[in-house]
Amino acid sequence: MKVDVAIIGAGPAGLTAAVEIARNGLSAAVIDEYYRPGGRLLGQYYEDPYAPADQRTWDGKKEADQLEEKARSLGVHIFMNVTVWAVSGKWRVDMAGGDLPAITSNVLLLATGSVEKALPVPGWTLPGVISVGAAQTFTNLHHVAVGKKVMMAGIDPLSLSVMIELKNAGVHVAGMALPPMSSVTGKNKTPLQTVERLQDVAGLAPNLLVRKLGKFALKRFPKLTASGLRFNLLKVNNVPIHLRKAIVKIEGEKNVEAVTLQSVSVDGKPAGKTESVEVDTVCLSNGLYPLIDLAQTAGCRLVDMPELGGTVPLHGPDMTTKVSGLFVAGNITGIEGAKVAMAQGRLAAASILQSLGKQAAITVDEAMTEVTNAREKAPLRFLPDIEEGRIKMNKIWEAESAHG
Amino acid sequence: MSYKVVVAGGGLIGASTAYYLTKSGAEVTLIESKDIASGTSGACDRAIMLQSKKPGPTLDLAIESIALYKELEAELETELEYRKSGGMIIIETPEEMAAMEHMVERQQKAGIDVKLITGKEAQERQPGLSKDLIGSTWWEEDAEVNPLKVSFAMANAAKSRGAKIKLGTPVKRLLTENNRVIGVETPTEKIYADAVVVAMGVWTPKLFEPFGVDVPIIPRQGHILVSERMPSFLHTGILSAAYIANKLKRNHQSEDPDPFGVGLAIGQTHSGSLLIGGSRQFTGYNTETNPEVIRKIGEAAVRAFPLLAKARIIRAFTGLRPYTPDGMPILGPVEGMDGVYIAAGHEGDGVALAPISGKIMAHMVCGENSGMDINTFSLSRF
Amino acid sequence: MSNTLRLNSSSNKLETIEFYFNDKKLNGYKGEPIAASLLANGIKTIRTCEITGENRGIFCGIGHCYECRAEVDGIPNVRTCLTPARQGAKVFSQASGIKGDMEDES
Amino acid sequence: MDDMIICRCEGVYLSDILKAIEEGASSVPGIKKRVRAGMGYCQGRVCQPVIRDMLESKTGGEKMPPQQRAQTPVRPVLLDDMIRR
Repeated sequence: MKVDVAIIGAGPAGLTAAVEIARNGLSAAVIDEYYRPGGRLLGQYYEDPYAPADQRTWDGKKEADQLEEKARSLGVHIFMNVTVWAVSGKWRVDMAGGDLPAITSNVLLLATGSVEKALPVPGWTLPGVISVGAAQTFTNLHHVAVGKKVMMAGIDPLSLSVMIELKNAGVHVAGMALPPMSSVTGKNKTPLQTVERLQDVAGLAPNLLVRKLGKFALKRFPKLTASGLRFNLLKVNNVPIHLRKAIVKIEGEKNVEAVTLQSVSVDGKPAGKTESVEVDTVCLSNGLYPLIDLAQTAGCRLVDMPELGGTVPLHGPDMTTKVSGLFVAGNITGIEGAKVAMAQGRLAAASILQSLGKQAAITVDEAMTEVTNAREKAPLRFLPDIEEGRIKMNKIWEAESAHG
Repeated sequence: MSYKVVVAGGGLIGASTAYYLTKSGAEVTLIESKDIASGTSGACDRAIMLQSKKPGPTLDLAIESIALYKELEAELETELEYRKSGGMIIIETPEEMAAMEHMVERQQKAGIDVKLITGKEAQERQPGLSKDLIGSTWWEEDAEVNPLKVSFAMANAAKSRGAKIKLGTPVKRLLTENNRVIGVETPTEKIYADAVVVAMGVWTPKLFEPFGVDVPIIPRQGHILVSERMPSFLHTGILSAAYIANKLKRNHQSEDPDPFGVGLAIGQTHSGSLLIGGSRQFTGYNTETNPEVIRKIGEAAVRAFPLLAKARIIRAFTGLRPYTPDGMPILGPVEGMDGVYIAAGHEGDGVALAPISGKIMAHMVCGENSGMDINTFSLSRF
Repeated sequence: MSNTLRLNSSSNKLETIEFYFNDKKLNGYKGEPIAASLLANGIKTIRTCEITGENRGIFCGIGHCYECRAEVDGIPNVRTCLTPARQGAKVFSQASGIKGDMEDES
Repeated sequence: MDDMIICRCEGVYLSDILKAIEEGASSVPGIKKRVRAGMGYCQGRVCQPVIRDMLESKTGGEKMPPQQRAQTPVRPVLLDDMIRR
């Protein structure tokens, strides 16, 4: 099969780009390993009080279904349960698991999203220990409880919102604790740093936290920091948030049976006693990082950029790369929410259309403004310094462009 | 005062040279731009297949080397996964049969007891082989070893015998004084030595370029596919006749009908993964894997072992084999430059020849008699 | 359906299928990944680690970690978090083994 | 902290990795070649960021320690699928 644009990743960025490309008269194929389109949209379900009245409930699955329907009605080829194992030439996309061995295209758009960062702790290979993303997917998409009694480790915007989702779905969450404080694997996870980060996030985009953590959070967090975290325990939706206890061990023979929590000082040193809490499930949260493998094999230079969540392909503010015919969009460019990814998908489509000399319904500049707007209105911010990261990337991009 | 030697290059050959130098009592500094086995030695297979090797100096070296391998696990007190596995060269076409008959006849004359066996005998010896094979060779003396383990064990043994190992330290240039090499320069320091051994594989020529010395080593890229872990089923090392044909091609300047030089070389690691090679291609210093080459190697593997169609390839890599025009390594001093030695250019024989190469270099540098005629391997032959 | 960990009834309109896990007959919803059906049946251990021998189950849930592998309809090491079961599918914790096959061939 | 698995695919423990760093490994591939971390099915997708953090905190350089280069095939693929034309 030959298409104008091959898109890898059927998440918010990839699907939105496909719709935009097909709507402007070019052919597109979207390929994804998952069994249904939507990517991280599929697990999302939350309320956003700052959104327009008719958009306050964000039902990611519904959004995904609508995008899929739109794409299909525009003739976009969607390949699900298909793994891309190679991209080469300009372009051949080698696929496994489906009927076709490969497709070729003039343009390649990588919207491969992100992977969860592991949070190793003794016992974390036991069945019953899952990532926070898995918890979200099983709860909101599959409607299967991840366990009967759940402890969450890692206190951050994503784990907090998933905790609420678990509660809303009727799952018993026994509590949330800090991740382990090991010197080799537990960087920047002390109680103080955790609270500071939450405060950053709350200050920048308070919507979710105001609602979810209650007014308590915004008002008290600064004081908590100032007073050296004398308040060790918050309760959100009746779930204890242990700001001064870190998970140090997951126990069990064949499955998770309990977790060991260790009291820690504000700077993360063990202080005081340990306790064992019986649970059958542990949810680990440590953030996301961009999945860049295909970009690297396609010849794209990579840049380490912690502000964007890890290593990202060098790209311009319009989603182009230095490799001709290669574009990127979504979390592969830095960790942000679904609405930003969708705006980036539309922007990538506009840039692709422009590169192919096609008139687009939206100009590249307009699409860039939409990305900025989506970022400003994001209900949930994963990385505190995302804007700084974007600026840094643009500077590197400009410097590289100046050199030709 | 003991003899000071710098070894440049931390691959199999450099690590082995450093190890044997410490055994000879030299004061050794091993300098490596990245890490032990980070280049060719970390991107090769485990075969020590000698049955097809043309009788002559390289084969003689290899046989000496195998004798060293047999003692090395005990000597280094490390598991190297050395095993006398025997080896087969599988034959798919009548043309290949003719070539292999010729090869076997030649080897037998030289006293190497390689046999031709039928396709059915090959299947009995190695279950899973395709029924379509028309025959195979078999030699029980072929062996295998884990080149990563050998590299690290040699480097560690050298270190525990007092060698200094500087990783992440590129050798920028050779320091000379009146046509004599007196040491090397790194980004941070000058290291003076009585002798320098350059064991930088495909990167060796670059160090000699400034002196107008042409070292005819050319990188020849080889792909290797790695399968998921499987139960141990491969009892022996296996090459295809096509692999041998491609290996023997000395055509780095001519057009080739099979530009990828694909032939099968398959072995199983202790972990259970299959290492499936290979290709031979002149692509400069490029080490990217190519999906088309990967596919062709996959085809060769499934042709030989139809049931591998159900196995997964979990990764692939390429290594840059240090090719020389006559297929023999360069071991020895450099004419017109005192104090410097080359130990490089082993192409696919580095694994087999690592111990003996290191030992020879140590003897040479320390002025000991290795009892071998090694002039054959000197740079001046080109 | 006898599944104990199903969260709500909204999925009841979905079609039910039967499949086998290590020869045990189980129910699942048509179109959902095998890992979800297994978890709904209270099954957390999908395989044992070939190196450590320890139990392993769902970890990332979206195909990155390869922990939820199982043999599905004769293909070993399929990611169950991505793969819906067919009616009557046969899922096994461990591959029945390429070794056995190889020996049958000889 | 108790020892624990870091590379889930290959069963590589924290202590193995610390030993490899001790021995001179300063990059993700250096760890991988010494103790097999990142050699399994997920190709380091789970453990690589952890190992990189460990290397950074142990070696403390200005630059992030090198990670492994992604190579084709980027995912495990059945030979049957790979050789289809």
